[in-house]
Amino acid sequence: MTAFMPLRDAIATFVNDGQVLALEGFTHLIPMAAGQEIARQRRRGLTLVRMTPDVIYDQLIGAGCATRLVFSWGGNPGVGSLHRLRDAVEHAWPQPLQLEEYSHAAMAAAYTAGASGLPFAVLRAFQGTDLPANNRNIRRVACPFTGEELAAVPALRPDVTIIHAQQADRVGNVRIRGIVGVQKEAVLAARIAIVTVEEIVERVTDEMNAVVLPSLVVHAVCHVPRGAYPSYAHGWYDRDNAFYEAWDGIARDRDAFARWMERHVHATPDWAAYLRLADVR
Amino acid sequence: MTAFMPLRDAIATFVNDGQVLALEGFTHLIPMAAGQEIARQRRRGLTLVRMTPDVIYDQLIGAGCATRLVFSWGGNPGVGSLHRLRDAVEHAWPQPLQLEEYSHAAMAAAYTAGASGLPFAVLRAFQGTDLPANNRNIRRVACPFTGEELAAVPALRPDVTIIHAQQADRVGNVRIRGIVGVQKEAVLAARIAIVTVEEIVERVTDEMNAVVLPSLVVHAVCHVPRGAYPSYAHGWYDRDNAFYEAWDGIARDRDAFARWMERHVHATPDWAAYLRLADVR
Amino acid sequence: MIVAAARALRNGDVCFVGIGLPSKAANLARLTHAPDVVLIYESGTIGAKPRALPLSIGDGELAATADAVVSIPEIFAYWLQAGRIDVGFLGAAQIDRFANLNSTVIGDYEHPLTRLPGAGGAPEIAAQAGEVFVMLRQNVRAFVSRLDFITSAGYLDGGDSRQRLGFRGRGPTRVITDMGILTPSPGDNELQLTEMYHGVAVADVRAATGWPLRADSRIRPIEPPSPLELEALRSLALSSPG
Amino acid sequence: MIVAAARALRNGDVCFVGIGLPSKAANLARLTHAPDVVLIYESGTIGAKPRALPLSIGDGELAATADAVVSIPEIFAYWLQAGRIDVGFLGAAQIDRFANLNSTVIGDYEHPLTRLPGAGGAPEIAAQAGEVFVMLRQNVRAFVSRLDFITSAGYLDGGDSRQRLGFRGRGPTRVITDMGILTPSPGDNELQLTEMYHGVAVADVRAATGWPLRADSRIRPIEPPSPLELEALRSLALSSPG
Repeated sequence: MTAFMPLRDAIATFVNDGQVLALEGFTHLIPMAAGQEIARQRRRGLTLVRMTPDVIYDQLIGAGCATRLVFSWGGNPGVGSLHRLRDAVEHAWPQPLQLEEYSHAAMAAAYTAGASGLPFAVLRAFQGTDLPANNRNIRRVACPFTGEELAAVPALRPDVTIIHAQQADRVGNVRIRGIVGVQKEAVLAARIAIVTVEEIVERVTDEMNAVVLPSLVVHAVCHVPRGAYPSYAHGWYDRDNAFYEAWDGIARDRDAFARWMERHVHATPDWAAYLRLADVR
Repeated sequence: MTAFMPLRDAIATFVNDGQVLALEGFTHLIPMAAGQEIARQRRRGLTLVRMTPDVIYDQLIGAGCATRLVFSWGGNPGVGSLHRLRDAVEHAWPQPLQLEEYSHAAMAAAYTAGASGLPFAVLRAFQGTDLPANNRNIRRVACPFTGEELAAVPALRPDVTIIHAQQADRVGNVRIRGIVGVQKEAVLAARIAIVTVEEIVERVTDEMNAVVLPSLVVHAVCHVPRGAYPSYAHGWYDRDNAFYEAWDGIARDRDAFARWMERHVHATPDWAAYLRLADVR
Repeated sequence: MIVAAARALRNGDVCFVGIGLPSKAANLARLTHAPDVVLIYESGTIGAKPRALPLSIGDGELAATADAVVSIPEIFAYWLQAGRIDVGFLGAAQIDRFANLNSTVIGDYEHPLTRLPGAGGAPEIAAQAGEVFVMLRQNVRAFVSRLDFITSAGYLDGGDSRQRLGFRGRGPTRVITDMGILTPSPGDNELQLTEMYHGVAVADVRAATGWPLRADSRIRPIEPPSPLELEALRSLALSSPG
Repeated sequence: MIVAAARALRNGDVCFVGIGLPSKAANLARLTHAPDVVLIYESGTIGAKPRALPLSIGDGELAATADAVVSIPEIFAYWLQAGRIDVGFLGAAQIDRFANLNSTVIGDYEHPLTRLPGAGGAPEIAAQAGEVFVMLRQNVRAFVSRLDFITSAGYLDGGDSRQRLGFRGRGPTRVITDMGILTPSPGDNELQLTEMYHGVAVADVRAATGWPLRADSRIRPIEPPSPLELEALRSLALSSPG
């Protein structure tokens, strides 16, 4: 059920203009290579879904791939603003970006509802805040037993979810180690799941109760070493904090950003070439 | 936060007449020793909650400890009926037993809601069945986005949940290996959690992403080797299928059952003595 | 009966399997014509490949050979409810002409003659699996004209009454018994006899059914087990304790 | 500021910690007077005991030293929403006199002057943690008389307006700044200055506040960091990269 293919082919096959796309990974295991490949292939009109849009979505937004963002926290963690995101929201550059804004708790619940085949999620959230007034997808539902009013949000159901993991096996079972974030739910909520991995091994079932995504729900596996750089892969490599700081300078200026994208993304054929150019080892 | 104590003391301290009690473990890791100790201490008026009441609840019901049962499947797995449960329902012996009956999916969702601090759970369930007509805690709720009607059940919130696990460490962190069932949710849904374990070790954190219940949510740990017998503990010992078959003969007859309970439970001081008497090694 | 059920599985089907006959049938399929069938047990084992037949639904062998072991809430929410199951197997104490099933109670719910184990995973398997195979020995106590309790929905009152409730799954597409196979009639969805084992007569099957059973005008014979199937069955049985 | 926040933690408190100042304060507490404080990061690490200060909320050091690593849905549903958190730390871009917080937008939501990162976990931390410690540098851009956007609820319009919404948590019990500590006044819950660092005058604090700030008639001085606290701070900083 799982196809093994180069990342370029997986994006070309499964990611189309106008789709709803989720790239997840909470600080850890961010699928940077996949995000960059989407920019390289110049997709347009995407709805980007992600709890914490960071550098990966800053690139896609700045490159004009996205018209809508579904999110709960959009910053450069530990550094500051995402300048491309801000430029899109504050000045509609390079094009307007519609926001659908939640909290972490609500995004997590919405992915869980999507993974569960339910139309909506119930949670205690948003009391006393201005978020519901600015997002008509935040509604209320009454408990049929106590009458208590709770928040309701629609299930997230991306067309495609992309994550990065340490290992897949030859059948397509995928193994995640360390901080797992919302990846399992994001994969199970999607119509199509693509997983980039550090390594392809014979079997990933050695330890029970690890987070394993059965190959059943994995449509494509792409072998992309260092595919989460500058984020990290537990047991493989550390986070490159310097890159996150450097990004602040790159993304702050439209021209500097455009030059960086041209040189690092469009002038490179793939992720391996980008890593060589950026001298990442 | 976790107290370490003999099982006898844990039951004496935390389990009181009239409480709502959940003993969970899906075929695997059934907390048999704890159930038997509750019978030994002759608790009364309990509401017993469990997806699959099997031999463990057959004993408690036959011994007159329970007045209410919340469940989804009550049989002797692979053997047949639970005769004490049937005798209570069909002939009110030794006393009437009120039933609150769900399906597995609904019980799992109700524990999840309890663990999440929500008053109810939403799921697709019970369409076209006679269960809602016989359980007024099965209601309906409409999706505020699509209008679709779904099932709603109230959260399960036991006073005490008891489970069995392979290991706890000296801090009280608990480790479960193999089939995990609904134990995590049952523990997190309860006011008090008691865990009997095969072994107490220095630290249980060696592998990340295993199912670990932090000591924060574990009120008491009791060292009870073979505490899940005749159910099994993955990596420790196998299921004793012969016992489940033998139970059919014991429980079928009220007198045989009473004699068995007297000899094996009330005439033994604790689980270790029971295991010696039953020649379990 | 086991062989007939095994044959009904397609290679690659994702099956939600209960213990007993369904587990035997699904594993037989896996060892013969459908090596890529994916077995999901409600205990939370996904892709289990047991070498011996498990005796309980939470057997350690299932966990040890699975691709993933997940919690019970996940199995029911993320897998069954989310529509990832192609085929669900169900048994029951009673079945009616529209393949509704009773595994809850014989007699009145409040004052039962016989209290049965109850629903377990059945109501949601019946509703949400892509299709359902029912396995049940055929006799007048089990094949009744009216159920005392509907635990799991088949075609309800027949016709489009199932469809109107908006179920995800198609419902029971075959009822496999020890006499033959019954399938819903096109149109009203009443069960009719469509296949029979060698040596069984339509009159025998009707005598074992508590309502006037329809029989297809062209009942197909069920081939006896092949040597390969018999050998696979034996190997599963031999390696199992008890 | 970090030291003052650390001191406010009781040994054994279960803290929901964000990166930056809160993480520093909570780890300082853990290394000094509150060794049994339990740190929960929203990335899913429960009981993390980092040897160096993590730079991101999903730092590998947190996973490696945690008692358990769980998913994000679990952290928010099973831990925060279920009421297992004693103290939540929050920062923000703006705060008002009733300790409501804005981390979403400066200006109009549709046409913002400055788009801030947004809510993250804050709205539910503010609602559901047993109590909330706010950490924020004090100046007139941050301490404003009216928020452009309420991201996280403090005492709303003051008085019992928070209580009437049925929140689980008590709300912000202290606002720790680089000048002192503000706490809600009994009764109307408007923030008042109750503690100050040495060398700070009430007039300084008022000048850094965008509304007429109440000051307690008996403002307590905040003791300077002890040698033990300074050493622990240094050891955390030294062992951290960057």
